[in-house]
Amino acid sequence: MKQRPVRTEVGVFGDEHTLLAAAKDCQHRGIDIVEAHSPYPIHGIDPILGIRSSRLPYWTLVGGTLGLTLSLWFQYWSSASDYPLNVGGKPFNSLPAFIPVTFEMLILFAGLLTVAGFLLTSRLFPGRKTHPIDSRITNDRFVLIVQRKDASMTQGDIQTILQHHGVLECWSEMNE
Amino acid sequence: MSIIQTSTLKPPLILGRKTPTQVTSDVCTVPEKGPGRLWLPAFLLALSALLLGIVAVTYQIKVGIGTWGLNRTVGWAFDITNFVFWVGIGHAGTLISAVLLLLRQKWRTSINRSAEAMTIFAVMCAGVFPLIHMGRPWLCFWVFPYPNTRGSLWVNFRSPLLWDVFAIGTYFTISLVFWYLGMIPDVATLRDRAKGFRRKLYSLFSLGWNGSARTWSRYEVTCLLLAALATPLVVSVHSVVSSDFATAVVPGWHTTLFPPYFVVGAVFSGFAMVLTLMIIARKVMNFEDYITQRHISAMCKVVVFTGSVVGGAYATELFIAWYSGSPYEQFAFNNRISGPYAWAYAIMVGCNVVAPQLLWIRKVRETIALVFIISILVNVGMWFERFVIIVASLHRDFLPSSWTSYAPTLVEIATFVGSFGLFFTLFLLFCRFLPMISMNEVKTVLKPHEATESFGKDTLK
Amino acid sequence: MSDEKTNPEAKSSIKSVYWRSPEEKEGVLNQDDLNQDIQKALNTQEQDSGASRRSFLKLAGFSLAATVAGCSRGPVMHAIPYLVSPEEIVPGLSYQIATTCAGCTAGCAALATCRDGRPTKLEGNPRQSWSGGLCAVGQASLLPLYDSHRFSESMRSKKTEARREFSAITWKKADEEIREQLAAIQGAGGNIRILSGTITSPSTLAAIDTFLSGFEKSGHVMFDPLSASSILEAHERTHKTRVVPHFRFDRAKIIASFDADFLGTWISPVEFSKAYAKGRNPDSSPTVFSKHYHFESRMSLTGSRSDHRAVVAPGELRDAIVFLWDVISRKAGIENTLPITPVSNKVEESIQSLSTELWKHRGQGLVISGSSDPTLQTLINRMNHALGNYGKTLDLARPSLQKKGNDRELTQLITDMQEGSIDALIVQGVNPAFDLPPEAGFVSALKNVKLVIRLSPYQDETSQLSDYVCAESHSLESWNDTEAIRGSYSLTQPTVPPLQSARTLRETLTRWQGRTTSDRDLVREYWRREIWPTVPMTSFPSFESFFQKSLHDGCYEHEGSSGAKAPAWVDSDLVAPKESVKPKAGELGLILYSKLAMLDGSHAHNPWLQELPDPVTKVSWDNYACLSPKTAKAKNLSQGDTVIISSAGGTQIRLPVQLQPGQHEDVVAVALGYGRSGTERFHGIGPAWLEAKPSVGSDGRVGKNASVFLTLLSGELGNNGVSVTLKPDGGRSELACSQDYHSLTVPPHLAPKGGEVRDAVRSTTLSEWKNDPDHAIGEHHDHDKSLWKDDHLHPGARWGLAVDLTACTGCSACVVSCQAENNIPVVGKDEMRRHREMHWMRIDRYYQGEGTDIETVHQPMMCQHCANAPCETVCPVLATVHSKEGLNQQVYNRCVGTRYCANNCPYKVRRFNWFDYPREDRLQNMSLNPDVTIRSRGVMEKCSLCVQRIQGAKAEDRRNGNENGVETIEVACQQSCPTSAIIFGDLNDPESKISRSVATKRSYTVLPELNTKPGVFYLAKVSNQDQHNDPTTSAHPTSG
Amino acid sequence: MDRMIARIFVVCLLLIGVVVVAVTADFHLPGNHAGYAPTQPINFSHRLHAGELSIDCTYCHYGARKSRTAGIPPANICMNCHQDVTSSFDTMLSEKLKAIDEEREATRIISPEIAKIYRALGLNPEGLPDPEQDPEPIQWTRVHHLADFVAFDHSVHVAGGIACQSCHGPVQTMDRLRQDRDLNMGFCLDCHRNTPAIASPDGHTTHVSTDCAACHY
Repeated sequence: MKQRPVRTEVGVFGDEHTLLAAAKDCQHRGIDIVEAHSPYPIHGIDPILGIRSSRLPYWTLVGGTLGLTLSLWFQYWSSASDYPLNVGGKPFNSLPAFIPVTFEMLILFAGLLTVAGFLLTSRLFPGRKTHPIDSRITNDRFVLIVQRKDASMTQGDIQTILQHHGVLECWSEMNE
Repeated sequence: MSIIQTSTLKPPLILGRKTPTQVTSDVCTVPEKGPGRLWLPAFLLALSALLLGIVAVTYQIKVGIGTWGLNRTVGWAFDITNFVFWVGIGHAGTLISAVLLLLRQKWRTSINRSAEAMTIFAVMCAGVFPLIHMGRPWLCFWVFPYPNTRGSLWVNFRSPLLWDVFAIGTYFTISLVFWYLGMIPDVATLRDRAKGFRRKLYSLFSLGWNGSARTWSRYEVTCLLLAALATPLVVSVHSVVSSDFATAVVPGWHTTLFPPYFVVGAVFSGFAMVLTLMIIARKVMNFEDYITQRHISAMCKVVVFTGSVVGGAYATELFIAWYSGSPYEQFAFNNRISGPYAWAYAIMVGCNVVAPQLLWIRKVRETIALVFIISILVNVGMWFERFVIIVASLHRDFLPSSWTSYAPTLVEIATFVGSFGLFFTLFLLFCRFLPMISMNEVKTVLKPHEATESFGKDTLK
Repeated sequence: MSDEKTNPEAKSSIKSVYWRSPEEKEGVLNQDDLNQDIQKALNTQEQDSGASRRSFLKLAGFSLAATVAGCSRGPVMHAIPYLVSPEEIVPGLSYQIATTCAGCTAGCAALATCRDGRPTKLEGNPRQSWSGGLCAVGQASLLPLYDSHRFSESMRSKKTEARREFSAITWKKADEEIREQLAAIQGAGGNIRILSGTITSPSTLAAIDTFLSGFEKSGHVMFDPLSASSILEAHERTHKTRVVPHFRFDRAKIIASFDADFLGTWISPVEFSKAYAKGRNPDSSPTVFSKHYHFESRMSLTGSRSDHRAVVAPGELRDAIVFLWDVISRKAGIENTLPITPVSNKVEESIQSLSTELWKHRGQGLVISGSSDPTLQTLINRMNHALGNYGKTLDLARPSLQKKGNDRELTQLITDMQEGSIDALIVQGVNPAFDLPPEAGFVSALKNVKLVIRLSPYQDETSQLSDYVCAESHSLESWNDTEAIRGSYSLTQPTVPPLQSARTLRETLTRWQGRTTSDRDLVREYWRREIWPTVPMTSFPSFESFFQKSLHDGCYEHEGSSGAKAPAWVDSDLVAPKESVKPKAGELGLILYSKLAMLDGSHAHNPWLQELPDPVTKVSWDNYACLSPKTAKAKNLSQGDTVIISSAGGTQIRLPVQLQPGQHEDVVAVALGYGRSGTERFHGIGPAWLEAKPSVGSDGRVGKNASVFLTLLSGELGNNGVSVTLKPDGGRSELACSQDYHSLTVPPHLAPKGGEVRDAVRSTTLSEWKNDPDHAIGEHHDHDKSLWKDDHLHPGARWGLAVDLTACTGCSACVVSCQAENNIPVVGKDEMRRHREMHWMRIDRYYQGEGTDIETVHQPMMCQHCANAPCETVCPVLATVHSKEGLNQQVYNRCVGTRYCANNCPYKVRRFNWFDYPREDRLQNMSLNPDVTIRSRGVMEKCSLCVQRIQGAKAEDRRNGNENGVETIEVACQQSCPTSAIIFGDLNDPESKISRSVATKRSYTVLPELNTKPGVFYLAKVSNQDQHNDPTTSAHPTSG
Repeated sequence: MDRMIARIFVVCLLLIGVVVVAVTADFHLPGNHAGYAPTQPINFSHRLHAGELSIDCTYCHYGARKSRTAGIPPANICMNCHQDVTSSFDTMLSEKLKAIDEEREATRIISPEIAKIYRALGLNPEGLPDPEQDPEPIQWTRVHHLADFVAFDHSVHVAGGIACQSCHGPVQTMDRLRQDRDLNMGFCLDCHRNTPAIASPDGHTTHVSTDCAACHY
């Protein structure tokens, strides 16, 4: 899906409070907040960016259900159906004894699927290219990326707003 | 777990009025520029211990389990003692990163990374023992249920040892994933500071992390979910480990108390180990500002609390043995206390129940040297707890004709030392090459008001 | 063969061929190389065994030689079939050959189970009326057959200044030289003697007579290191016949034994055990149950089994016998002229009660003694005579011929030798240089004999002093006959072609007479000449059929007493038994005894017997100084401390201390038969590893020779009466004791309030049992409660085992039988000491009581085959599961060796392969049972209830299309048990013997409160005591 | 994104490829010797003897009826026939005809393979003991071999009416003997599980055991 190149404005802040203030201001002024980058999570930015509550718990649920049913079924099938053996006089279907493994598999599947869900939805994978917006994003810089919504606002206007909030640096970028 | 009192006079979590920039440079110094002078000798010491262990294990696998001091009555001793000991050590890491995360204890941030690393290395050390304690370790893959040509002979899902395989496997996997997940942003920090090959390497492992708000948002949810999964997991793992004993018929093993008793004991020993490691690490790595007296005090409180619970468990065990009316049980505990292994029992009670009580005293908590000694004692005591449970129960069971005693051989001692070698080698490598403190998390608690505020808010809830 | 070309046609028909070695891939197997490899393999074997290659090939029949040549898929295996198959042998199919056990002089008939031309197991022959089962020594006597240390052919020695040097010579050469020298002696009218142990073979005795008749002055002297000479002597005095009576323990109601270990080592233990158990059956109606009084100073196996055990001080035994004689003579109205020495109160009480019982049951009592004093034995005879026991419990019409040794003749021989009047001495069987004390002077006297010829399977103390050493064959590779009880014959036939070029005494002597009659013909001719005429005419049509039948059955017994008359009592003067030596103040009385497994030491080369824990002390691989715990405490000694025992004569040996409850305080007891030359071979018998210790002592041998303390006073070989001092030397020598704790009462300071006695062994007295069978053995547990529903049905058989503790004497025959049957390795002293014995079966021995008043129980313990087996649940890989036939199966090839099962076994019967246990002697691999897998290192093993026998019986049924075979299955321990204490069978069959045993009220299971539902049941021990020892008040002799 | 999907696709394809190659190529797990067909010291043809001549298997392998092991026939069994049958029918016939033509006694023509039996037994071409020649056992290369921890009893299976071919494959078609089946535990269990009861010749049924101790002890 090819997108038309869009111009975005990038502002680099020194801490999350100034960024948050700038973002709120921009939102108020009808500027689209495209993305924010930070060295640690900024609390309060989610509604501004319009991030809905995550669906990752569903991945967890699916993983957990899968782990539970698969392991329980497999234990029953292998112990009571496929190759039943008399182990210490216990019944072939020793359900209580199957619980620990079932539980561990539930956790394992749920955990792995959650992380897989996170990596997939966030498109994180080895070899993924990062855009070098600012190499200090992972250190002490907070970057806000905004995009004009209407033509009335110029690049300069946005930068002014950002500067008003104490932006350390700002520039424009063409994004594909 | 209301260990932290609600007080506005709390000192800040991180001392020295650090800025994020300082945090980054402080933490990244070691991976980038190399550690202090003490690192290399420590590493060589650990490595030689590891090599000793490798020699011992190689010899044992080549010649036979007979090179251990076991006999027809005592079929497990050092091997499973070490296994349970190391699994227990591991538990603090998960607890700090998962339970304290769920409880929003912010003080965990500067120690959770190394605690989690400790978990993983401890579980690795632990995992070695069930493997090498097998008579035919080269067939260890038989414990996995895979389709085979033996008419598809599966495994025995009724065996606690098999539960162990799954529990330890899951625990290791989830801990590793959790640890790695927590490290992705910090590896990205290293990546962005590095050049050349190191950059490429860090790029590979940082999975293209760019610190975007959306990612952070999902990341936090993932961490919470994993924490929510890891918490029951950590409880289940040691419960399963305790089932190795609790489901057996051996008097002294056959106890329903074991799961909670083991879990608390694990947390107890784990926190003691974290204390030991942190006290050394803050000194060696110059992290006094990050791992502060407040951290140590908080951990001391956990230790004294869990230590007391463990003491309660010891008492309960004795009571139930008496109350059960089963002569075998009663004998097993009498024998534990005043039989041939009474000395081990004395060490166990002395180190686990008596010694930590000193931590009720603030002065003691604030004397790092004393805390260090107590943490070592607890480690020793917890090792002996497992030794007492395993050997003192096994050596005299039902039929007096089979009663024997046990003494370790050189090979066993070397293997034990080797497990410490493995642990410290890995831990020192971790300290050397990876960010030892979770930068992204510490950066959120730099400001004193934030820390106290959130404490007040969270604990009051 | 070598120029073989591959057949292209054959190749094309193969779809997918793969190869195991590059040579195979090439399509041409270089047969020359292959032959060389096999040749090499055979040569190695040849070196090991000394057998010729051809005989090996013949023997191997269907054997496999594996050549490894850069394998891709494992070694290429070769199969070498017979060229011409013998008719009677089907490869892989076992068959039995009747033979006679040569483990001791008792001469029990035996069956050798063979396969592919080699025996792998010895068992008792049920056809012989008086024997049955086979003792530990008998079971183990299979192993020396495959001993590569045995002599092959002969050796000639050359005397040098310091020692003798031996060089191997062929039989031909040896025969020539010896014949020449013998002819010279013959010509010069020289004096020749044969010195041997008891020979029960009539044909050999005949051959000796023939041989000696060629000489002017000659004689045959027999002596037994475990001498019964005094009994023979006594009967010569009282009945004018030099025999041991046939003791009938089965007919005796009252048994009084004065230090005669008749269930362990005395004369004929298997026979006596069988008879003893037959006379003690609590389930019989009317009750047949003998009462057994035992007087001894140490703790013997027989004493531990007795109903009433009185501990006598050293030297007091004589006084006790005289005292008994006094009481009985008074009852019988005979005037007693012997002075009485007072005995201790306890002994006096016992004697009084015994005399009352003996008098009450006149003609049903049996008084025996192990004393070496003929006058004392004469007194015993007088008592038996006065009580009318002769002809009832002592049979002189068909006496025992199992002991013929004559100590007086031996003394005379040594004197003659010292005087230089003996020109040639042929020594066979016994090892006098070892068996006799230095004071006897045998070794020094031997120097005055011009020609000493030794017939022996091994290099030993005597052969080292001999001019010629000739290899003596093993009983399983030779012909022989035996007359153990007069009129009861058995035959020995080779089960295997001779492995060494060895000969029997009979054949050797015949050769030296210049005759070349084969050994088989010698035996056969003797039977035709001497035995056939005594056989009733109606029984057999011809000698041929008689001999064949006897050979097939292994034994032949004259019906009834066949007219033999018992010699009559000859009155003689009452001679006072000589005063026995009592230890001086501060000294101890030394008692030399023999251990059940080692006997006189002639089995010192047998690792199975070395490793068998002594049934009383539970110690293997050593002899030791047994001290009562009280004495040890007084001397501040603990188990394993070494002491120096020295006699007034300056003889001393250094031995570790063994605490022996129930022994008299003034006694130190030491086992004979140890410290024998040749045991150096066991130096490295165990696994070699970092902390391994050798199985031999500092002098390189197993144990110390205690025969130095034997006395040869007035012509009788005495085993006690020496007063010795005991000096600790501060050293320690860890004993390999398989049991650390010796009581069912747990240590009082560890016990719950009121003390605790574990009820693994249940016992009761006869009167309690008869009065209240419901409660006599304690509470019966209810087995029917379970949380689980029972998924597991046993549609066919459900195998089980019952062990009758009343019958069990603890003799440990089953332990060795199990070892032989199930290929159980020998692990050596160090591993035994570390409690890593591999025996699938053990005999637990518990003491109850205090001081010398000790009650002992023996409990065979093996896998209990629990229906709710704790071991099965915990195995992660399903290596141990339950079979539909109720067996707890251990699948070695699935086991990964977690040892969890062993930990969780409440009976601790699982055995782990801590190492690979190769045999010290590779040739002994031939004794392995091919039906049982050899377990590798790291694998758990345990009693399988001889599942190979069950499967074998089922296979036979299936082949024959019937279902009777499974009913006749006997497991190895059961088969060997002389007292039939072990019963195996189908618990699902209500008519089976085991079901009936289990249904009795004596039946119980061990640890029923665990609800393991064992398939092994025990029948409580019933003893014929006046009152039961209260087990709650008991001592803790040696708590580990 | 597209490239990522492409990559995943390629990886999957590779994996499938490996599996396909492993399955189609003669892939054996360790211990599986199916297809093993070594050369033997004598080119004995089962096709000829068991197939063409229809000699009963247990005539030569008589152990299979009585014993656990079927056994490789001893040479004297061969001699039961090869005393007289010394080479192929055609060769013998033509020699006989030639002898009649030439009016002489027909000479014994011993084929090179059969001569090996004679040599092994130490016989001269006339079938009489040859003093020059020591008997030399024939070293066959073993084709079928179960692990030592498996107790397989031929006699029980033969008595149960199991055809030799069920385990050994179509031996009567093989010139050189080949292990036909993998003979692993699953193979045994297939039969033991699916044959609940076998009717013995005398009418009663025998239960086929799947207990471990039926084979492992």
